[in-house]
Amino acid sequence: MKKRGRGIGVSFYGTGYGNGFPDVSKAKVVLHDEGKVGIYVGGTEVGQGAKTALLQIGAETLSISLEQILFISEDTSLMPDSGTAAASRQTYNTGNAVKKACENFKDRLIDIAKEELELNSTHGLKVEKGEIYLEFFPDKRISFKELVDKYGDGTIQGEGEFIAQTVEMDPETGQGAPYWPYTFNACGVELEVDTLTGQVEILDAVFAQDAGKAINPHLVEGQMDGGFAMALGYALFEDLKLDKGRIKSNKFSRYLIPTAMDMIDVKNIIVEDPESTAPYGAKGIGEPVMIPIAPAILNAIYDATGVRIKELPVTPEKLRKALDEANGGGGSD
Amino acid sequence: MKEIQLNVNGKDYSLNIDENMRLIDLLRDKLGLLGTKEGCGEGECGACTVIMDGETVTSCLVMAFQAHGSEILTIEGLESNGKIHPIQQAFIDVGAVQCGFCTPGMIMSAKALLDKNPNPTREEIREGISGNLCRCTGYNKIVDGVELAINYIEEGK
Amino acid sequence: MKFDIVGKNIIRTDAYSKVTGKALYPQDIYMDNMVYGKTLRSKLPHAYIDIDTSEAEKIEGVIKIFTYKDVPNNSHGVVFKDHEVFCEKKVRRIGDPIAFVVGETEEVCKLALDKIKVDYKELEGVFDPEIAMDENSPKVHGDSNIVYHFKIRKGDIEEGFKNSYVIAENTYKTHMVEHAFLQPEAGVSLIDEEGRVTVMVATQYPHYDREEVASALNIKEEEVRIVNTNIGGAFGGREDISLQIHLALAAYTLKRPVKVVYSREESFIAHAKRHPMIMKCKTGADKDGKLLAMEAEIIGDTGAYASWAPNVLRKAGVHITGPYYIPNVVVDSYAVYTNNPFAGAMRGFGATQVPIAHEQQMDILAEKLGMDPISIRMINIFKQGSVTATGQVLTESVPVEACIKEVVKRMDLFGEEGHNEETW
Amino acid sequence: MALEEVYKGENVDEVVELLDKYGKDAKIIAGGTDIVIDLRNNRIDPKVLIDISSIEELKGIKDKGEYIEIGAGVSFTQVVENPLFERNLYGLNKACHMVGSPQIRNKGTLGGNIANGSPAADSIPPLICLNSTLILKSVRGRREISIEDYYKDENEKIRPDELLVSIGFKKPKENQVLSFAKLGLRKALAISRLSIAILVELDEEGKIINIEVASGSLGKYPMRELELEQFLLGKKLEDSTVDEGVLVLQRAMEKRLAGRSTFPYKRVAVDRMFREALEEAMKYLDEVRL
Repeated sequence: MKKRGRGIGVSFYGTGYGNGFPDVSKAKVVLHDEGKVGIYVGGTEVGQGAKTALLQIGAETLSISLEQILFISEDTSLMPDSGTAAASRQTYNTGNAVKKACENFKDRLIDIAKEELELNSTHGLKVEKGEIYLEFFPDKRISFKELVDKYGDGTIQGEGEFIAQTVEMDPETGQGAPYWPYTFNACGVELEVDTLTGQVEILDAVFAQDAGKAINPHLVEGQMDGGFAMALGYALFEDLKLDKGRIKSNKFSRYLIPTAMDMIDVKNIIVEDPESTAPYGAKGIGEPVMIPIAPAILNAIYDATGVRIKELPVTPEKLRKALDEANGGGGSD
Repeated sequence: MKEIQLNVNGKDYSLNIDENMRLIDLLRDKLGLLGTKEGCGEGECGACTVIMDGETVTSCLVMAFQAHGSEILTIEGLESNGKIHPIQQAFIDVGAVQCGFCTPGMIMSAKALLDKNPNPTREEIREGISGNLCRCTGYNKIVDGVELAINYIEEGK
Repeated sequence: MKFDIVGKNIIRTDAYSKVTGKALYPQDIYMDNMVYGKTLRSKLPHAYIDIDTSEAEKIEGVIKIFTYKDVPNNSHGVVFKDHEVFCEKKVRRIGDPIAFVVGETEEVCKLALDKIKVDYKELEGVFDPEIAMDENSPKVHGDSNIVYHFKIRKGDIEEGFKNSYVIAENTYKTHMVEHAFLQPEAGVSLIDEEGRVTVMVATQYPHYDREEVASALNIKEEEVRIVNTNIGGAFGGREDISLQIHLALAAYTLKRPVKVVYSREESFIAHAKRHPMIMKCKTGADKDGKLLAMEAEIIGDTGAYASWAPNVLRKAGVHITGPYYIPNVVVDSYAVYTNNPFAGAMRGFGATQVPIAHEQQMDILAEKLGMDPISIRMINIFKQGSVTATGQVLTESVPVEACIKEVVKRMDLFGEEGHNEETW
Repeated sequence: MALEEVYKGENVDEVVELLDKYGKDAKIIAGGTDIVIDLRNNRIDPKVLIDISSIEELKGIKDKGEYIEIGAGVSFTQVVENPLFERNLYGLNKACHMVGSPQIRNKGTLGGNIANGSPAADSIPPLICLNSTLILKSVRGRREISIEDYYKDENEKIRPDELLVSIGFKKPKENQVLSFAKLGLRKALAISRLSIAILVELDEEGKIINIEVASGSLGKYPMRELELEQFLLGKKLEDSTVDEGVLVLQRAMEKRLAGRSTFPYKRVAVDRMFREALEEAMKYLDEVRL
């Protein structure tokens, strides 16, 4: 028999190292030849799109085109430490550091422009499209290129540092503010259980993910799909088959991750509720996107079969056995 | 050592190879075609997919000497007249790429699929790339990319 | 607020290089005069060892075999320095690095690995974290296997359960899993023009790697340079040190470029895994479905090394309530050593495991109360101003309700149609 | 031993001569989908590798009227794309289609699946239902063995000097149909947990007058399910017959698998596979009758 069921999973996730540990990201912005702007930051691109998102934050803050920016994030001898590409912290923490560095860089440019343009004050000076100009008398303007030609490559810089605010928890009561910000989500799935083979087929899924503000919606959706697939594997397929410390499934022919045919088209919804301490309101979503899916699957399996699986993974064999036990150890079903 | 002749990306080669060399080793170590990746060494992940005489193969499961006399197309051979292939462009445009390690093999599978079936359904696309594992994207934007590539190819883009 | 670039689907900066196959990963780096390295790993989960490399050293093409004797500072680790670069006296898991062979070719290295003699004196191992917590069980490190204990004590738990109309009490278990990023670990080390020992690698945190390499080699951080190539996925699996110190040590000693590429099988054994967790959960609610109390015990198996265990079990402990307000909470979360593969960071970092428990608890309570799963959640979810189990006030950006509503809007989750339907 | 010589065979005669010369030291490689992995894991250690993947005479699917002969070098993709296997031989198409992935099907061959003797090989049960014959060649001449015996009988193996050149079987009649069902752990790249193939013919009243059932992964090797065949023969396919048939099959596999950890699961899962294969067969037969 094939039985259908639906389930929901809801979760929250606290960003960052947390618990009062100094969670520091640094960034540096440098004016280079041809008026190009170098952003130096230790945020690692593991595939999640950190480089692109941080670049967007930088370009937005500097009001310049992406092409005018050189983004350097690979070599420890060139870039400041921006912490690890983990804990879903790059967009929030390092994004903030990039934003601050860009703002400081802009302030520095404005200071210099005031002198160069022989103005009495920095009021009304605006940085846009690679130029600094006086908003109410735009003839007063100087370009990044003119500045670098005069001051030399690498001399005009801005630095930024962001330290996340968390409070260490009391060791006895756990009272404290361990993480910030928190990210939320909910996922609903519909699935079908083959009660004879114990196989679970996902039929439909709706996934709503809070992103604060999506810096790049395509990147967020890509994370959501990827998180869904990884969670699907976690719930249903993946098993290292540990035996006295030995990993028996130590290759891809045994450790089964989902293929394109096992995945479905997920209805992804990005929920935006900007966070005031975040760069343009954006919160990290890299980890949260895998969290609510497995519980939604488990709840849907229960909805379909009346059997609660309390131990992962829900392999066909395990589900069959549970169905049998629920039916008093009987035969087929 | 064994001497073999083969054509890779339109170029003829005559090479001396070790008997126990695989096609992937030949492509990477001998010819420097590094877009072909090794992810598992057992034909499961598809990162080493190339097109051999018109069909996709996992180059980690082909012995180099078996490729004698054959025509091989790798990711490096997709560009023509300085322009990337419509599938490559579509992958860029829809955001089908994350870590990128599966991408070249994935594109080769997509190409072989579209060569055989220029108008596949989403399900057919899923099957066409089912021998290429991806851990980042959940495949959906890759399927979108192949769908967009169908349009690009039709439009002659 | 209107933005020019934020919020737009800007094309990834690395997309072009990746679709054309031009993006380089560590395995794609080839250098002149380059030699290769391979790691000898423990075959047993718990044993004293004695190593003899003399036969292997005689093989033609073997340049040097590194062991613990060659490492100025043999310990490393993200939280505790409980990893050895190469095991000296004892191995604690299958896959522990024992020696690193550098040879002219990979083939030579493989031959040498077979010729290194390791005399194992097997010790009783412990593979079940609950057994490992017993003081009489074999110890993996030091004199206790309990690495970390995290506590939450909020409100009056007894009162909470006393006032509860329904209580759900269950044990949930999650298993150890693997990141399975597509690009197996690889790296190339060399001495750069400025004399710095340079490791080109795919890592999540280059500055941390620099710190560990400098510390192991006992040189200044400025003398070490970590260069990230393209990275073929990570998901937490590239946070601990894998081959970075081996590579740096070899290049530093031999003054030649050294390359290592792990096979998929070695990748499985080399890096951390997701912590398996045993989660005992007792949750109480009143007649209307309002949560009153939760008592939870979480035991996380961190395997042979701590890696991020304290942080992971802390995150698990903080998140076990789910995004729900509960006035009375007791949580005890433990990280425990065993002789299993070591566990560390993986996407969600402890917060991925706990919803397996709390979300099923919610549905179980709902069923007991004759409520639907959405209603019970809506009563309890965090809203702006809610206070978490650790006493933290959620001052802004708390769109749980919006997320649930979006899902319900698009999916008739618990309506008549489709609910528990037999299709054939 | 290390690999000393590799040959890219151009024709069958050349290959059998090489086999005669090297015997056990030689290993045939076709698609390579098993052999290359075995080589790298040192599970095999041949001195000589002989590639047969470019030998045209091994790559044909021949329609000989009453018979079909599939060359040992025919890939799974070739079977899937051949119209011969669209109608009442659909079971073989399906079995080949469920092998691995597109890349594996492009390179992997029916011959390799047989020669490597994998107990979980998806393509074998349908070939057993068809009473296929393995055609072998050596310098000594030509030899045939039945595929069923090849798996069952220790003495009916491919000898070191022999090359499997083709697999032959009699075409089923228009009112006979071959069907197949496989249980894998995911939808692609899935090694078979168990599989069932059925060849069936009904008379005008709907009674079974011919039936062959073969299973994969329900014993040490793929095999005929004779007890089930016997039970079904002469019966009408009513629900109660199918239910009872499942019990017969379960009893038969219990004799072989009892005590194994996988048995309780397979015992129930086989129910679905048997029904699925049967339903597919009936769907075809219904269409033919109309």
